[in-house]
Amino acid sequence: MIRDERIPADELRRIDDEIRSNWPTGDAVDFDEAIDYHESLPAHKQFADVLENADKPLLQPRAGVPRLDDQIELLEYLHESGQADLLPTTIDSYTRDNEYGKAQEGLEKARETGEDTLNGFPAVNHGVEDCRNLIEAIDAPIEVRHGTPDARLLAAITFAGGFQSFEGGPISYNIPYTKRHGLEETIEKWQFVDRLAGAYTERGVRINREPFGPLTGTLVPPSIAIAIMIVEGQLAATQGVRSITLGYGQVGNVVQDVAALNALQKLGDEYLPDEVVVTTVFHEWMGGFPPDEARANGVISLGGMTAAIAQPDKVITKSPQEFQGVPTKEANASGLRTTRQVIDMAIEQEIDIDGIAEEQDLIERETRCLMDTIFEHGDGDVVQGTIKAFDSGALDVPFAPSDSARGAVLPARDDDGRVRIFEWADLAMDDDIKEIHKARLSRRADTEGRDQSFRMVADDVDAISDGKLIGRPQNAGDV
Amino acid sequence: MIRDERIPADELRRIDDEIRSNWPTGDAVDFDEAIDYHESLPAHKQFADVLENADKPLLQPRAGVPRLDDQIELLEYLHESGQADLLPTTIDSYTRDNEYGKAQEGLEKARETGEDTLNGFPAVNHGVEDCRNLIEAIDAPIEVRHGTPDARLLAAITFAGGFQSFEGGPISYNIPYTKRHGLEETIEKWQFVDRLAGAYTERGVRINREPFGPLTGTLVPPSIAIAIMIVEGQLAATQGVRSITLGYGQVGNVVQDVAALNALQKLGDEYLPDEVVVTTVFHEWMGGFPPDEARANGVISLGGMTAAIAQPDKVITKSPQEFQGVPTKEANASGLRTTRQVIDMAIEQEIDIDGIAEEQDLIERETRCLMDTIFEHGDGDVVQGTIKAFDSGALDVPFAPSDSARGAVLPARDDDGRVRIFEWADLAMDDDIKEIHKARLSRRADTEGRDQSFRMVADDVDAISDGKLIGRPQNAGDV
Amino acid sequence: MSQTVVLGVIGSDAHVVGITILEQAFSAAGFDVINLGVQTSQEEFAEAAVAHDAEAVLVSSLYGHAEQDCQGFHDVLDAEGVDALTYIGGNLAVGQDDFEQTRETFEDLGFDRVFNSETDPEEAIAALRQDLQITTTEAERATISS
Amino acid sequence: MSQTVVLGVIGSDAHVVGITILEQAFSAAGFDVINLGVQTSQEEFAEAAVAHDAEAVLVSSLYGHAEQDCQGFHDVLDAEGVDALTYIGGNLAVGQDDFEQTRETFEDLGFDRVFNSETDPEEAIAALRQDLQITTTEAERATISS
Repeated sequence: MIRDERIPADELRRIDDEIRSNWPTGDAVDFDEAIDYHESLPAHKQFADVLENADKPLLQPRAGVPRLDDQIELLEYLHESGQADLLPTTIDSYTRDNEYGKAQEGLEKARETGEDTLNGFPAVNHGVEDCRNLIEAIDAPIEVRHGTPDARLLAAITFAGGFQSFEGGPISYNIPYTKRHGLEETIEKWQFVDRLAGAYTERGVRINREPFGPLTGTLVPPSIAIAIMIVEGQLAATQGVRSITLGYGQVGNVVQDVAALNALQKLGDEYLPDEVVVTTVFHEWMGGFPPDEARANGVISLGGMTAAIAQPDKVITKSPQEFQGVPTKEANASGLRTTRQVIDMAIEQEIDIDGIAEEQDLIERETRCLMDTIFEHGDGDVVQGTIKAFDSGALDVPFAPSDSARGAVLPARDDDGRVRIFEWADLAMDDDIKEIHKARLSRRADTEGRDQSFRMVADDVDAISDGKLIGRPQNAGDV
Repeated sequence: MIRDERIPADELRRIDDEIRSNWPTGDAVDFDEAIDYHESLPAHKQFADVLENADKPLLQPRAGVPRLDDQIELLEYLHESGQADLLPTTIDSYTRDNEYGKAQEGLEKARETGEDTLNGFPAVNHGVEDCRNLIEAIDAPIEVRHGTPDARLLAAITFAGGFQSFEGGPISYNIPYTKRHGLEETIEKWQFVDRLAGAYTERGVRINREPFGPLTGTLVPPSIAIAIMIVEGQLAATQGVRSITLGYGQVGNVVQDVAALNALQKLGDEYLPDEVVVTTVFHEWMGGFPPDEARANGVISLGGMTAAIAQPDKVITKSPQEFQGVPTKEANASGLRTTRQVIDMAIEQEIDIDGIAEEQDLIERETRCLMDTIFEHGDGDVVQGTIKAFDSGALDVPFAPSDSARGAVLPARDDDGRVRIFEWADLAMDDDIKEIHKARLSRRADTEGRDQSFRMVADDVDAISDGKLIGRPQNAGDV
Repeated sequence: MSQTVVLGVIGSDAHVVGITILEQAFSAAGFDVINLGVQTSQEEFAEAAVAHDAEAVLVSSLYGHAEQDCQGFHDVLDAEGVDALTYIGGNLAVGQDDFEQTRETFEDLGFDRVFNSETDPEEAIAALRQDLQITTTEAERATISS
Repeated sequence: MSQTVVLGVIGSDAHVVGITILEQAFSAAGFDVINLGVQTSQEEFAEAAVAHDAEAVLVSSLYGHAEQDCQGFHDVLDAEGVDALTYIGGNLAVGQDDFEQTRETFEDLGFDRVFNSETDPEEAIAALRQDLQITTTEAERATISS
């Protein structure tokens, strides 16, 4: 039975040997040599140090193209023209499905035709040396971003390739991303990833790990996201990770977003072991964007404003072309600069908004309910607790495509635009908290002159892309 | 000696006849017929009613081109693609200088070549009928915006032409715009404009008047702007104007901007007669813009956010192309939609920021000092008081090019980014208020490790276009 | 006894929000909803319809490839002996300028009703009630007891 | 006795911020500043220099037409009998890529010193002190007493 226990060293080696044999580039990984390589990198490429010592929120975009030289050019552009502080390398879909053969075909075709035949950088196929060529070419720290349920080989190669930050986790890269991967399976795979990061950490090379906070990106109630962040942080810490960046996706209500980021940092510090340095990352709105760059810039700016107030350690930016999918590099850089301008104009201002402490208190109480139920479900073991709590529905994520989560919980905005829970299903939550949500949603229903119903949920899902925060009924809307 | 007294009816007629003889199009003005015309306009083109009854801030861009059909096309575009609620017609520079002959040449050349040979719409040359053609073509209220010291003929023709809102005033269209027009002269000219608006008002056609709040657009301390708005409001009210929109230009500190807009509304209601409906207009940042559309969108969005919190009646938007001058219609519409998105996402949120009441209180106390000194200088007459207070320096506007103001007052941002007064010169202000400003600026000086000096002023003037709010010294700046 | 509907997103489409809301709406209206979730194959729809003796199969598609994904769908249903109403809704064609044409395309493929992405769940429920000849009263009773 | 400088924006340029800050800086440094403001003609500069027996004439231009506005400026000064240092600063050319070339242009027009828009007021003050052979001590005394 899988439990929250550190993988023994010999088991680590055994799995490492096994997964590295899955693709020829695995051969080139040499742990000791990789440690030396990381030590040779200059201070401004040491991801965890740069992130943890920054005096204002660092900005990071999303970006990945198949060919090495194109990826270098893209990241250089985002660093120089976009003034990104941290850079990403987003991995292609075939690699996420462990289809290295198909990724190879795509990469070769990209090299032949010069076209982007993959939707990201196939780091496994590029192998250790080309990863290092990327690391060396770019004058800033780079994180691996993907969405891979089984990211073991990707981790082995990118860690040896000089990357010092790795997004994802067994819940956050499972529940929102795939339909049929079991939680037990992804937890096992990610224990290896974390254990490998822990092995580097033990040798003085702190690999930063970043659970994916936005989850399904669609009106996720803060406490659900935070509980899952804490669980993934705990799992990583058990395996020896010491630099953990907990994530949270903007819901668009400034008070709730600031409260959530505060709660995320506080509960992260509280629940994770003292030896872990906990930082936070704020994702600009991950839901549907307006099909209009001008309006999209408004959405992005509200994210920048929230970041200026909450001051997370990192912000993942969006581009004005979010609606249409992968942005041009110019649009990507534009999203970075819009965000930077708003943050830099607002961050020195004292903006203390009433009600943040109360909202934070509510989020913390909710999160503790969820953490308690996980603890109880697992009889003290967070791995078993997580699996069983998802199974019973005591832990759930709204709009989860995965069979591993019920997806029965439904959120809706209250009259102030804060995300509340409309349908609790079997989510473990104290009754008094449920009453608070119910009362807040009831106030909205009164304002709108309609019953609380799934119509609110549906309206809220589309609201921001339609130009509003709250999905009010049409007839009560515009003049 | 000119005083704050209503122009008698016969004198009104005499001046009206005289100024209408200055250019052939003046002939077509028939007051009684114009009243009928205004009454025939549908409710959604009645400017004052639309503005005063809106349930959220209405958006209005700037826009003016020489030819009628082009102006119609431009305003239609801004109304439809930009979703502007209120529309402008910006007048060309020759008309502002009363050079109707040169304006005529420009207009004829524009008609021949199809090029924009004037920087605005020469409404005097177009005359009553073409103004009405514009009013009829556009399905929204339209305001005349200009910058004309002697706008008497422009007012006579545009009022008869169906415009129901007219920007400007004797101080706000003098001090920031021209060097050598005396205040006494512009007050006399604007008394006629207001008296004419009052004559329409008396007959049931409320012409909305809007003093130009941003003044020099460069770090104007809120109390100075508000005092001048109140004076211009009083002068207009004396002449019979009953719908007055007081203006204020964003300084970029959210707390100070919200406090200033609150104070503007409160003091406007208090100082102006009960029969006047006082509304407020918020101008997005009027200082230097970043030479980068992405960053400009950030500046615009901070304005939108401020408007969502303060909820003025109207917002004058900027475009992302502000740096380069007159924007394309697409960029103009884009600034409108970015602003709309931010306002609509934030306006339903309860965002009560600490310290607004305190800042508002300070602004009100400062404004009362200035109003008191005007009253004293004029022995109870606001016209004489204004002229004499500007003359003595007791009333002053920073960075005023006009010889009518000392321009000796100098502002600088404090450590929170609020605009304070660094150099008081002879401005009439209580000592305890001066001490507050001094202490706030001293805190900034401490933070920056430098003395309070005009260097701060110079650095602050460029800060927003350089990507920050506060002009910190370079060496203490970025990492 | 309440009526059963099978619901799912066809093909490799992973858009989950729409069917989540449909599931809620049909459940609240008194139907038994079998939600197959995203990325559901033609065979899975057919098997579920048989296993649960479904009155209706509701297919959702939002990523623009519905026409390909539904080719031969009704043959598969027939082969499994499914005798149920079939509805489809969503963004059924990339750049669907003319919805009437899209409707015809999918009616030709064998669907009983075709909805665009703007359709309220209530509209689909009303249609299904009509097609299944459920009286509003019965349905309302179901809603109240749910 | 303190030295007098005449300051103004030449031509039809209305940029007031720069000279406002220069006025402050030169006053604080102990100079008597005659600020002619914006939109100042060549003749107005010359007249003011004569009337106030100025040691220096400081010309500002920010709208890119400085070269036109300054054609014949030194002839006007000579005609009025002005014997003063002349400095010019600001955005002196539209798209000034090569400032050295701009400097040469304006030195050829007769200016003693040419500054770009990035120049700190302190730099201009230091230059003027040097050109007028004012010792720093004297100037500092002036600053303290101001």
